[in-house]
This record gives sequence, structure tokens and C-alpha cells, in this order.
Amino acid sequence: MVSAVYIIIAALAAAFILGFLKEQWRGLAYVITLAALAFMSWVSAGWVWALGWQGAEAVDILTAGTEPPFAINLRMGLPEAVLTLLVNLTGLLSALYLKEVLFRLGRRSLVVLLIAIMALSGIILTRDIFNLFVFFELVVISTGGLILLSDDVQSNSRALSAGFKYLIASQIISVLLLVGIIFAYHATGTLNIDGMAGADLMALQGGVIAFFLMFIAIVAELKPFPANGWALDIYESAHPAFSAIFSAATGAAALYAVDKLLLIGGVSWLPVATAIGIVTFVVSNTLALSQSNDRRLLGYSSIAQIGLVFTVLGQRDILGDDYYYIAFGVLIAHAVGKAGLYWLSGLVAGRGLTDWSALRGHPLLIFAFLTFVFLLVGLPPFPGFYAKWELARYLAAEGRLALLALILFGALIEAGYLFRWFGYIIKRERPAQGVVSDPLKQVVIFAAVVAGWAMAFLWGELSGRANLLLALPLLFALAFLLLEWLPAWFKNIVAISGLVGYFAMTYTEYDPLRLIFIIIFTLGGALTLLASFHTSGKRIGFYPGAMLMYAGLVMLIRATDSFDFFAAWELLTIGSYFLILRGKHSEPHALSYAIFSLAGAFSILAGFALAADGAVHFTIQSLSEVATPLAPWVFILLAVGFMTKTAAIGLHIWLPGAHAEAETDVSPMVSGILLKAGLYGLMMLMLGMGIQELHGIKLNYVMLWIGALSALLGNLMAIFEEDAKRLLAYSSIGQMGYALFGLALMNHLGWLMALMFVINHYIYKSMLFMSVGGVAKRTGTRDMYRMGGLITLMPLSFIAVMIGIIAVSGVPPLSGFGGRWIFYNAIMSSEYRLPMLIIFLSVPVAFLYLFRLIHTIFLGQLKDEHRRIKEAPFWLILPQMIYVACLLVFALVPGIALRHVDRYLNDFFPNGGLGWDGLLITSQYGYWSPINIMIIIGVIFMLLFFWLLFVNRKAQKVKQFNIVFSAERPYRPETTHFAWNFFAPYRKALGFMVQPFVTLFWNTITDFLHAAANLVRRLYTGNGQTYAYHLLLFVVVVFFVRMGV
Amino acid sequence: MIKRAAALLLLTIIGGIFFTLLTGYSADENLNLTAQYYAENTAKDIGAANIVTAIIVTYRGLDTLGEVTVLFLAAAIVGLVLARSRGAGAAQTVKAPVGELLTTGSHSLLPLILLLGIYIFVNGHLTPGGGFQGGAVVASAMLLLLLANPVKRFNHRLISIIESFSGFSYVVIGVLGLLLAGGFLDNRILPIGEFGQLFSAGAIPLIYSLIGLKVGAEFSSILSNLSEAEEL
Amino acid sequence: MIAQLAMATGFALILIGFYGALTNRNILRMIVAFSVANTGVHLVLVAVGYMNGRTAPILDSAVSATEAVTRIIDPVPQALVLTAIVIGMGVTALMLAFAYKLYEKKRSLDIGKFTELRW
Amino acid sequence: MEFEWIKIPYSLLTLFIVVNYGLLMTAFIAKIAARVGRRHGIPIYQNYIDLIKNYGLRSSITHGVMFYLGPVFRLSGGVGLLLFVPSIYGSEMFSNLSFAGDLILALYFIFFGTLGMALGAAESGSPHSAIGITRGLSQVTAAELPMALAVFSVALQYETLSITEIVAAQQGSVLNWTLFTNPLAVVAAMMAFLGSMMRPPFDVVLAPQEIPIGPPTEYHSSYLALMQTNRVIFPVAKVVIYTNLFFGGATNWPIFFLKVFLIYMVSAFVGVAFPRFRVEQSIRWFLIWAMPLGILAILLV
Amino acid sequence: MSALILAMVVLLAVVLIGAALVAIKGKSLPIAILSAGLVSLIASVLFLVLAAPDVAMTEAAIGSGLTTFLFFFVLSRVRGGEND
Repeated sequence: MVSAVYIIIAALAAAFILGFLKEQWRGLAYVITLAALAFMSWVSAGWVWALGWQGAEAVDILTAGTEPPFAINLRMGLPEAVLTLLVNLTGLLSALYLKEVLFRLGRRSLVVLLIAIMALSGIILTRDIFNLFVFFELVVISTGGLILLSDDVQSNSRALSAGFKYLIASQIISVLLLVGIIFAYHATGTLNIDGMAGADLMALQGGVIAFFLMFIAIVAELKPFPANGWALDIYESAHPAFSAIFSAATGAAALYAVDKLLLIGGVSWLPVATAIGIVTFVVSNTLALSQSNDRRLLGYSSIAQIGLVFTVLGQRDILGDDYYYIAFGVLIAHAVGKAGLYWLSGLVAGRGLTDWSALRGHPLLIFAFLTFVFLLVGLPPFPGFYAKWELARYLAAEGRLALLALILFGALIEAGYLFRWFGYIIKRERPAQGVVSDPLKQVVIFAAVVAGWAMAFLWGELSGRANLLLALPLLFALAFLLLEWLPAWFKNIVAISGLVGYFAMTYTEYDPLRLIFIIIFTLGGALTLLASFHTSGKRIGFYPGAMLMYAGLVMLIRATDSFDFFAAWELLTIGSYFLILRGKHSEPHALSYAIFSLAGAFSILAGFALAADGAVHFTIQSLSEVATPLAPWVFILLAVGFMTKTAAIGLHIWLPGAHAEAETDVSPMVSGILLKAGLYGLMMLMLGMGIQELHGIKLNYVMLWIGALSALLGNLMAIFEEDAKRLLAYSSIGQMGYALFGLALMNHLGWLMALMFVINHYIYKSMLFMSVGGVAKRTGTRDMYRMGGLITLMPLSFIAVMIGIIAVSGVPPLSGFGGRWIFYNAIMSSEYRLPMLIIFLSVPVAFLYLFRLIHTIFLGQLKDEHRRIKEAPFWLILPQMIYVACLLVFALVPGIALRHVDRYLNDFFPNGGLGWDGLLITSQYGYWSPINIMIIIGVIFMLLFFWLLFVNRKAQKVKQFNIVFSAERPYRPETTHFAWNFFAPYRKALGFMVQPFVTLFWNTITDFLHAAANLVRRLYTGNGQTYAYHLLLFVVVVFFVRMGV
Repeated sequence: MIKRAAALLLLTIIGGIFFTLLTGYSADENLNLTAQYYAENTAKDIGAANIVTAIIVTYRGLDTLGEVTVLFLAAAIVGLVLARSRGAGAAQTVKAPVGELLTTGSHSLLPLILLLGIYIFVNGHLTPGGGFQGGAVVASAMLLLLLANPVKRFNHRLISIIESFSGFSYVVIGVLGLLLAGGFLDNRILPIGEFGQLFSAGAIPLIYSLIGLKVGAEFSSILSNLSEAEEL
Repeated sequence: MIAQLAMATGFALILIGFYGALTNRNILRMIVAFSVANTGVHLVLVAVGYMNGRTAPILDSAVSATEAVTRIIDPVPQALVLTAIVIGMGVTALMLAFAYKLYEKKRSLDIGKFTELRW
Repeated sequence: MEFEWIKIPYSLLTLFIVVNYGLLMTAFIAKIAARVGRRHGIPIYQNYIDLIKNYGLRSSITHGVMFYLGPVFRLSGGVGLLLFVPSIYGSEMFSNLSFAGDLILALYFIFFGTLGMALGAAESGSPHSAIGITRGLSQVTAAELPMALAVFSVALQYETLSITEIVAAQQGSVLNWTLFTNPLAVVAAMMAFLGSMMRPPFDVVLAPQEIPIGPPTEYHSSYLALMQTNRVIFPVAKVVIYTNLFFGGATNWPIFFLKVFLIYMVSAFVGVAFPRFRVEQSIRWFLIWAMPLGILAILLV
Repeated sequence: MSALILAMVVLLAVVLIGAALVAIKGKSLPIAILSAGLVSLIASVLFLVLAAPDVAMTEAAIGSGLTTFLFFFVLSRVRGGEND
């Protein structure tokens, strides 16, 4: 192995050699610099390889031929190797990225860059506290230099003032650090970090304060809130490549310095670190919410991320062997993601967040952006995801729940503004200036992308769990990224065959309950995808998103371990987010979907973490073994998470927009299929944990209420909706309410009913969304009152809708009735009567909106502008017809699916199952013979119909306006199509129930966050002197907090 | 005024922290472990009479290398920044000629001062002073020249080459330590020699001379760059 | 006692320097204030290493190598201060370069006028 | 309870009896109402004449497929409802087709006709039909609620969903009737009953006295005939459910006729005594007065 | 001896603090800069007293010498800004 000291030597030698060169020999100077940086990276990489894979031991590198406490020594262990590699690679890539700038500025700028990187490596390597100070000062000066240079680059003077503010802060910092160092030296008689750690500084005279000064000085380099105004200004104004170094490399080095320092301080300083870290994390993320400048936003995010890693450092006492795994997971994800985003920002001309929509024409850059955002948010399969999971596990096991909650809250806000940004990119108007095309810069960016994915793989390998990146479904979904250049029809075929093939491969492996879900997810998914044949072109972005969702769904069913379950949950959430975002006006809705879903996911994460109680592997089955004081809380957390997905009332506000604004073939997926994931989660939860009690309240009783209210309010909101797809979306809320209600009954029939809803809702909601989508596509509007009379023009769509609404409303003879019948039988044996009443109220209401759906679209008066429209495209109609067939079959013989599930449920709810007696299905209370009902009704119906047909065989269809109309002949269809505000009497009587209280509630919360952010960021007055006050204030506050004065 | 009051309040508290340190401080009776090691071993291991020098050049040589780099960096940045503001440099304000006395004086003093500087850094391992002090003295000779003749232009390229040469040599010597002796910057690549002599203490005189050269060049560079900067 | 006195003076210089940096709006004055604070730090550092009745850590005819342990004061803080002084000078030079550039661009040295970046 | 072919003629017999009874009874009640209002009123056979006339008429007009299907749905609903419920307790002959499903089936099948009617009327394209439908649906859904509550209260009370078993539980003494064992449910159900009969004060849906408005606006001739048939079957079918659930059922046809008549008369009486409600008023009326009774009925069972 | 040194140290300390106050509060910037140089210079005397000749030399040469010149060089080039 090449000694690590050569990292420093190479940089210095190169820097000095540059001085020999003539100012004009820029190419040579540049090559030398690159060579040095490459060499430094190579040395680090060699160490990473040796220490990480070949089991080499960490080595101490002596200088001056003298043993450590007496001479400075460096250490190269795995953390150091990884960090120096990170720093050097960032430097190398930044140098590549900066080629043009560095050429212009000449060799001295190369010197500054080289020394900056060298100094950062030095911070990481050194084991001597004063040497650390020297390297820190080098970093300060070189950073100042880089800022001065970038000032010239952008020909504005903003970076200058930012740099000066930075120097003011670092002057204060260095004074504190030096005073701390000398007193620590005085107390311990050594400057060696390990020596100080061994000397128990805390116990010595003045040791605590000396350590405090050192600690606070280094911590201030981490830019903690509020002592970080200067850092933000730098992030905003410096050249993005410098900001990348500043964020990724400097941040990493400073963190490691603190980590070393904490060795001296010992356990008692960890809470301080935690407190500073978490405050920084949460506050900075909140502040980032109200930023509109991209680089400043990234700056806030950088600070927040560093705060998060700092929080992790503060957990060192409980993290054990996983300490570095977690800390590096967060840190590297941050470094790669942030550096990548800064580099990317160099390609975007405008500085507003919305200016990034220039990326839209460049799928590869969008992929890069997403990779970086995923890294930052900690989504699977990236390192931050694993780290977050493990961290939560430890925090929950240790009872640090408030901290866990704060971390998740901060992460949620972060995800919020990052996804909002992504929404801007995809949806906002593209600015006049496009993307700067610079192949070299793009190479650098994609190097970061590759690094990100490599890290994802690596963290998966190290996790001690199944590597997510090796999961077949996920790989299949990711493969579509490579197929993006192919036409949509081809990808559609691949997607469908993938789904069907996967089912064929694995269908023997599931129990009946899971089988139902997997059938819906794979075969059902394939069926929905048939509709996607109607599109043309490449449809870039659709298939990766869709298949990611399906991959997540499939993995969810197959997961036995809580980790796999959660990973799958996140995957399906993200995939569906991309799908939803594709809708024309779906930007805000996709965002609220993402935020609610992630909040739900975090709730699940917390729930699992709490349940696992520190165990590394926690299977879903072992939910039943969670002990009492914890169990109800676990139950609540998980249930809330799952209910977010089923859009239970209160958590539902994302659904209408998300489902309604989605594309025609996406709405069925996210409604018919995706919602079932929530139900599946709830089933797993309740099978495992049964009925939990908290303060004497049975939690399933609470869920009954939630289900009932969802059903009622969802339906009520649907009847007042003018937009057809929103109507269907609200109806989904109601339907999921029924299913939730059934599950919460916690009896055999309740569950059977819920499963019935799972199947039914998939079929009829997919079908209805497709028909309505087809209609909307043809008419160009979703407002029902603008339609009317389409029955003759779109008869097949009409049939689908009619069958659909009969099924939804539960009118015999179609399968919806089966659900209702089981439902009534289920509640017969239930104790809970009050919530039941609400359900009663909601049943007829459903009838109203369904009638409205069919009436205002297909019946009534045809509009002039619609006279020439055609039936929906074939590929939209085909699946609908298949659904119609399914509904009829399922209505006739529900036993095909339900019998097996019924029997399976006997394992969990032995009593109250159904009797399957030939054609007759019996329960404890009643009986139901679907085929007989169908025949009787069919016969009566047909007899009457044919009689009428026979009697009026000569009847001819009259003209549209030939109606009884107060003896007038209407001349415009609009005046005679009674459709708008259809249920006005209901609104008068019950409108008060659908006041948007919930929306108001959530809006108030977000408004509050924004207002708070706007208030707090006034702290950052822009005055460097004020920042000095902040810094000193920070010092004083931490001092008082730590010393407990 | 609130600002002053806040400053006073904050600084009072910080002062309180310092005060605690002050009252808690008691001077050591004996040298601590590290210092004792240096006191005992410097002479025989390093061969330098000035223990501070031994520490700076050898034991904490990495610090010093960093320190030199700080100056190098500062010089580079100042040069870069000011070179860019100088622009074409065409319209130079012609300054009033400086007095004859100063010009002559400086010319006669210059060799003396230079010599003094060199003496200081060459003897760094024996007497107080060394590369930094000597370098500063050398730079003051340059300063004198500047004061005497404000329009004079230094040969920046020469300064730069001296700077780079000394810096590079310093690193090379350090690497030689790594290769030939106990580690990076080990001074024992040259014989330790007889204690108290000029040519003793291994590579220390050489290193300190290089540092002196370098520091002198760097200070000169900073000074000349600043002096050549345009008046705004 | 000398050590304490010097140290107290050093601390006072630091506080005075900080006060100057916090209350002067002119950035040149701020830099001056910081250099005062730096001098204070140097003083504190050296004072910490001081031991009553001992001599400078230079071996010569007065102090031989063998009796050094009992005669000389701690050399380490001095070595550190040397480094600190040079680094301080580097930072000061950099700040001055910034001040020059700022003045070039803004025609002002008032720190309160460089607030275009905020919030 | 299996299907046997003999059930078909039996069911047709029930249908025949009920149609005739319904025609006569509605005419009779109309007559009584007229007499109370000091008018002469229609002859008792008037309904037969209307019906036969309409059946005899041929129409050459249609407004579309659903226009056809509307009356078909409507009458299928009425007939189905009648036949899914046993008419005479203890009689195999008049248990009709109740083997196919229980109380839930009957309750939900009420909607079948309503839906079909609404679809057909809507197809006609007349705004008056649509307005009538919204009013009708709004009012009916509100009225169904206390009814459903009451029915479920009864189901809970007897712990069964089978109509036959509910009737069986009420046999033996008049005091075993649900009317006396669960009076709250009965009151709630009767209030709902008023709403579903489309009689004053809940007749704004049809608004028979004003300009032609309401779902059947466009219907005429044989279409109307089917609906008129339904108009006699459907109320009787509903009352049969009431009789079975609340009033001890009927063990033979005379008792059947009597009970049906008396229950039917309730709505007629109320109708002459109250002015008409607007739809939102009737919704509120059901929610404020009838629903709490239903809730109490369920909670107190 | 030691009393003499102590008195000297006290004196130096007083002058130091006085000079420092002038450095931050002085009416004109040149005076402030000079005072700061003076602070360094006196400090280097103090270093001598504290048995640190190396430090004393460095502080004198760099702290009070070169730095002061740097200040003046810059000051002379930003005329007009000194009263901001």
C-alpha cells in the first residue's frame, strides 16, 4: 500500500511544481493538477480496497520518525480511507468540471484547489489536535480563495461579501479553538487526540471548558443553526463546483474532525452533539421550505444533512458496530447527492427553482437529478435508506423516540421541498435558456450518478439483509430505464409479459390471502396496462415509474421481514408518485401525495422500529409477539401509516387530486391497484396484532369510526363533485372506508367483506376510471355538466359505466351486492353499533353520486360540440369489457375467490365463517344465492323487455329536442341538460358536513411552517457582523446548556 | 445601543468562560510528558540546540509544512486577486520621487538586512529565530526597496520560482525522510553531526533555510502584489 | 503569577478584539480588531507554557542537554504560537485582499452594505 | 329452500293476487281521499281502465335504449321485490322466491327499480325528468336511512336476516309483534315509509298537480303502463316487508289484505293533513325526527 | 528581581490593553492600525519576558512589522473607504 502521507505529499509537490510553470502553460498545469488529484484518489481507493475487502488493519503513519504523542501521526483506517476517497474524488471531479474556469484563472487557482483538497484530507488523517487546527486554517484560506475566484467567474460581487463573512466567522472560531487546544494540552500534556482521549480530559482541571472550546469551534465549522449565515451565503454565491466541495468534502471532513474530538469528550458530550445536530437538521430544512434560489436551498439542505449526520454522531453510544455504517450511509448519500446537485446547477442558467424545468428536455439529466434527490431523501435502494432504517431501529430500541420523531419530521420536510422542486422541473414552463451543454460537466455529473448507484449496491451488500438492488422485481423496473429509447408499445409488451411472467413463476408460493393481492397486482396490473397501448411515442418516464410501483407492490407481498416490507412500501410510493406526477395539472397533487405517503411511510418505519426493539431482523409475523406497553403504540403507528395509503378520512386530502389529475391509464393503477397496498398492510398488521387497547379504548373501535366516517364523508363529497374523475376519487375514499370498517370489525365476515372489496374495488374502479378517462379524452373536459347524451356515441363506455355503478352501489344482482350482504352479516355479530350507523347513512349517499355519474355524462342532452366524437380508443375499451366480464363472473360465482379465502380465514377467525352449500351461501344469520338471484332477475327483466320491445316494435328514436318542455322547443342542449349542482337539496341539508375542515387543518399546518420559516430566516440579515453575534450566541447557549447553568 | 449591549453581554459571558479557565490554571511544576520527552531527547535524537526549532521543523514538521503552505496559499490568492484587478496596468500614476536619502540608504542597507535574515534562518537550530523570522527579515529588505522606489516592479516570476523551488525541495526532503529515515520529514537523512555546530541537526538547517527562502519569497510576493495594486 | 497576568492580558485582548470586531462597521477596523484578538491568543498560548524560574528552551552553555528537563520551560506552546502567528498573518492578508476587492466592487467598506445575500 | 319448478306458477299467482289487490286498494284509497275532500272521486275500477288503456296503446316514439329499459328496470324491481319476500307466513305456496336471498337482498333490491327508472327518465333528455330524479333520489336516500336502521334493529333483535324467521319470532300473540317489542324501530320505519310512498307531504318528486314534472315526464302509453303496474305492486311489496318485519306477518290472505290496507292508509292519512315539503325540508325532517329514533332503536336492542 | 519583572509585566499589560483599546476605538484608521502594531510589539516584549525568544522575534517581525505594512498598503489603496 502506498502510504497515506503521499496524499498530502502529492498535492503539495504538485502545487509547488505549478509554481515553476509559466503562466501560459495552462494545459500542462491543469494536467499536473489532475494527475495529482487522481493519484490522491488512487491512494485512498487502494486503502479502501485493502481495509474494506482484504481485511488489512488500520495503520498509524508516523512523521519525523518519532512515536505518536511526540510527533504528529496520521491514521489510515477504513473511515479515513473512505472519507479521503470521497474528498479526493470530489476534488478530482470538481477539477474536471471546472476545466474552463481553471484554465482562465491560471495555475494559481489550481494551487488553491489542490491545497484545499489536501487540507481536507489532512483533517481526516491527522491524529494531532493542533495539526487539525493547521489543516482547518488551510481549508479556511483555500475556501476563501476559491470564493474569491468564483467571484470573478460570475462577475458579481456577491461571493466576495459571503467569503468575507466566512472569514469573520473563522477568525472567531480559530481563536476559540486555539485557546481550547492550549488548555487541553496543559491539562493532558499532549496534543495527540488519542492521548487526550486516554488522559480523561474531562476529569482534569479546566478540562471541561477546554474541551468545550475545542468542541464548539469545530462544531461551528459544521455550520450549526443559527451560526451559519455565512455558509448559506457562500452556498448561494460561490461557483457550484466550489459549493460541491464545500458541501460534500468540507462537510465530511469537519464531521470526521468532530467525531475524533468526541473521542476525547466521551459519552457525556454526545447529547450536546445530538441536540445541536437535530435542531440544525429540523430548522434548516424548515427554512429551506421558503427558498426560491436553487443554490441557497441546496445550502440549507446541506446544512441540514450535516446536522443529521451530527445527530448520528451523537448516537455513537448506542449504535455499536453499525455506527459507521449508519453515519457513512447518511454522509455519503448527502455528499454524492449534494455534489451532484451543485454540479447540475452549473448547467442550469436561471437561479430560480422553476428555471430547472430547462432540464425537462434531457431525460438523462432528470435521471441524474432524481438519483441525487433519492440519495438525499434516503429512499431505497440508496445508502441513506438503509442508514435511516438502522438508525430508527436503534433509536426506538433505546427509547429515544422524540429524537426519532424529529429526525423523521425533518426528513419529511426535506423530501417535501425536494419533491416540490422535482415537480417544478417536470411541470413548470421551460425557461428561454436551455441547459448549458458541456460534455465534460455532464461526465462529471454522471460520475456522481454512477457513484450513487454503486453506493446503493454497496450498502445493500453491507446491510446484512437481502440487497435491494438484487431483487428481481426492482431490477426489472430499473431495466426500463435502459429501454427508454424504445417505443411505448414495445415497452408495454415487455411490462405486461413481465407482470404475467412473474405471476406464473411464483403463484404457487402464496397463501390464499396473498394470492388475491398478487393476482390484483400482477395480472390486474397487466390488464390495466392494456389500456396503455392507446398511447403513442416513447412515453418517457412512464414505464420506470409504473414498473417501480409494481415492483414495490410485488415485493410488498413477498416481504416477510419488516425491512423488506418497508423498502417495498417506499418503492411503490415513489413509483406511484412518478405516475401521478405525469398528469397535466397534477403537480400540487403529486406533491401532497408524496408528502402524505412519506409521512405515512415514516410512521410505519417508526412503528416497525418500535416493534423490533432493537432486533436486527424482525419478521412481520413477530408483530404478534410485541408486548403490551409497546404494542398499542406500534399498532397506532403502523395503522396510521397504512391508513394514509388507503386515504382514511383526515389523511385523505391528497387522493382526489392525485387520482383525478393522473393520466387516463394511470388513474386505474393508482386507484384500483395501489390503494390495495394500504389494505394489505392493514391486514398484515391486524392479523399480527389483533385487537389492541390503549387507555381502555380498543383501537379497532377507533378504526371502525375512521372507516365509517371515511365512507360517509367520502361519499358525501363525491355527490357534490362536478369533476367526473374527482367524483370517482372521492368514491374511492368511501370504498376504502368500507373496507377499513370491515377489517376493523375483526371478525370473519368483516374480513371476508374487506377482501370482497379488494377484488370488487379493483375491478369496478379501474373500469370506471378507464371509461370516464376515455370520455374525458374524447370530450376534452372532466366537468360532467359539459357532457351529456353520450350514450349513443360511446355505447361501450356507457355499458361499462352502467355495470360499474350497479356493482359499486351494491344493487343486486352484481357482485357489489355480495359485498353488502357479507357486510350486513358481518355487523350482525359485531358489538359496535354507533359507527355502524354512520355506514348506514353512507350507503344511500353512494347511490346518488353514481347516478349522477351516469346521468350527466351519458344521458340527457348531447352537446353540439360533441356530436362528432367517437367511442373511446380500442385499447381503453378492451380492458373495460374484460372487467365487465369479470364482474359478471364474479357476481355469479363469487366462490371462486372467496371460498379459499374464507377457509384460510378460519385459521384466524374460526367462528362465523360462511357455509358454501352448492349454489347457496349461508351465514349464521342469512343466506344468499347469487346464481338464483341472477336468474330470477334476468328472467323477469328479459320477459318485460322483450314484451315491451314487441309492443313498441315500430318505435323510432325521436330528435333530441323532441321533449315535453313546457310547450316550448328548447334550442340549446345546455339549457336543457340539468346537471350542474345536481343535488342542490342535499347540499342545502347536509352541505355543512363537507366543509373542507381537513384541508383547512393541513393547510394551516403548512402555512404555519412556511410562516415560521419566513420569520426565522429573518435571522440571516446578510450582515457579517450579525453572523458573528450569532456565532457567539451559539457558543454561549451551548455552554449554558451543557454546563447546566 | 442594543448592539453594543448585546456585544457586551455576550463577551461578558465569554469572558466568564475565560475567567474560569484563568482561575483554574496553575502552572506545571514539572515538564509534562511531551515536553519532558523533547527536553531529554532533542539533543541526542535531533541534534538541535533550539528545542523549539526541533519541534517546529521535525517533531511537528507537518504543522510547519502546513504553515508554509498557508503562506504559499495566501500569496497565491493575493497574487491572483490583485493581478486580476491590475488590469492592463497602462495608466500608472506617476508617484512623486522619493527622497535621495531613502534611496541611497536603502541600497546600502539592503545587503546587510538580507545577510541578517539569512543568518537568522541558517542558525535556526542553534539560536532563537529561524526560517520564519529570517524570512520576514528578508522580506523587509524587499519592503525597503519598495518604499524607496514605489514604481519598481519585482520580478514576479523569479519570486515564484524561488517560492516553488524551496517548497518543492522541502517536500522532497520530507519524502527523503520517509524513504531513508524514520518517516516523513524526519531530519535524520543527514548526519546529526556535532551538537551546537552550524552543520548539525541533520536536515534542519537545510529545511529551515528553505523555509526562510520560501517565507521571504512569499512575503515579498504579497507585499509587492499589494503595493502594485491600483489605488481605488 | 507572571503567567496568570500575561494570560489575563491575553484574554482581555481577545475580548477587546472581539468587541471591536462586533461593533465596528468598517471592515478594515474589523480586521484590525481581529489581529488584536490574535495577539491576545498568542499571549495566552505562551503564558500557558510559562513556568516560573525556568529559561527559554534553548540548549546552550547555560543550559546543558542533561539538565534541560529541570531548567527549561515547555517548548511546545511556543512552537504552536509560531505556527499560529504565521497562519494569522496569512488569514489577515487574505482578509485584506477581500477588503480591497470589496472596495473595488462596492466602493464601500461598511459591512452593513454587503447584505445582498440573506434569508 | 331449493328451487322447484312449481314455485314459478305459485309466484305468478301471488303476483296476480297482489296486482288486483293493489289496483283496487289504491282506487279505494283515492276514493276515500276524495270523499274527505268532498269530491266525488274516481270509480273503483278506474285503475283497471287506465291500465288496460295504456297497455293497449302503441307508441312509435322512443328516446333511446335506456328509455326502453327504464320501465323494464322499474317493474323488474317491483316484481322482484315482491317475489323475494314471502307473502304468507307458513305457506310454502306463497313463500315465493325467497330462497334466493334474505332481508338484505330485499332491502337492496328496492334500489334496482329506482336506478332503472332514473336511468330511463334521464335518457329522455327532459330537464323536468332530471329535476324529478334528483329530488326523488335525494328524498328517497334520506328516507331509506331510518328504514334501514329500523330493519337492522329488527334483525339484531331477532338475530337473523331471514324474513321467515323474523315473522316466526312474532307469532303467538299480538304482543310478540315488533310493534310492541321494538316500538321505536316501528315508528322510525313508518316515518320512512311515508317518505317512500311519494304521497303528501313528500310528493314534491312527482308534483302531480303542477306542470308535468318528475321522472315519468316523457313516458306514455305502454311505457307508462309498465310503470303504473309497478305503482300498484311496489307499494304493496314494501308494505309486505313492513308487515313481515313489524306487524307479525300474515298467515293468510285476509289478514294480508287487512294489514296491507291499514298500513297503506297511514300514509294516506298523513298525506291529507300536511302541506308539501321541499326536498331539503324533507331530508332534514328524516334526519332530525326519524333517524334518531332509528338510532335509538338500534342502540336499545 | 521577580518583583521588578512583575511590575514590568503589569506595566506592559496596562500599555497593551490601552493600545488595544485605541486600536479598536481610535478615531482614525491609521492610528488604529499603528496601535495594533504597537500591541504586537509590546506583546513581543512580553514574550521575551515569558522566556519565548523565538515567539518574540516572530511576533515582532511578522505581527508588528509586516502585518502593519500590509494594512497600510491596503489602506492607501482604498482611500475614501476608511470612514465607512
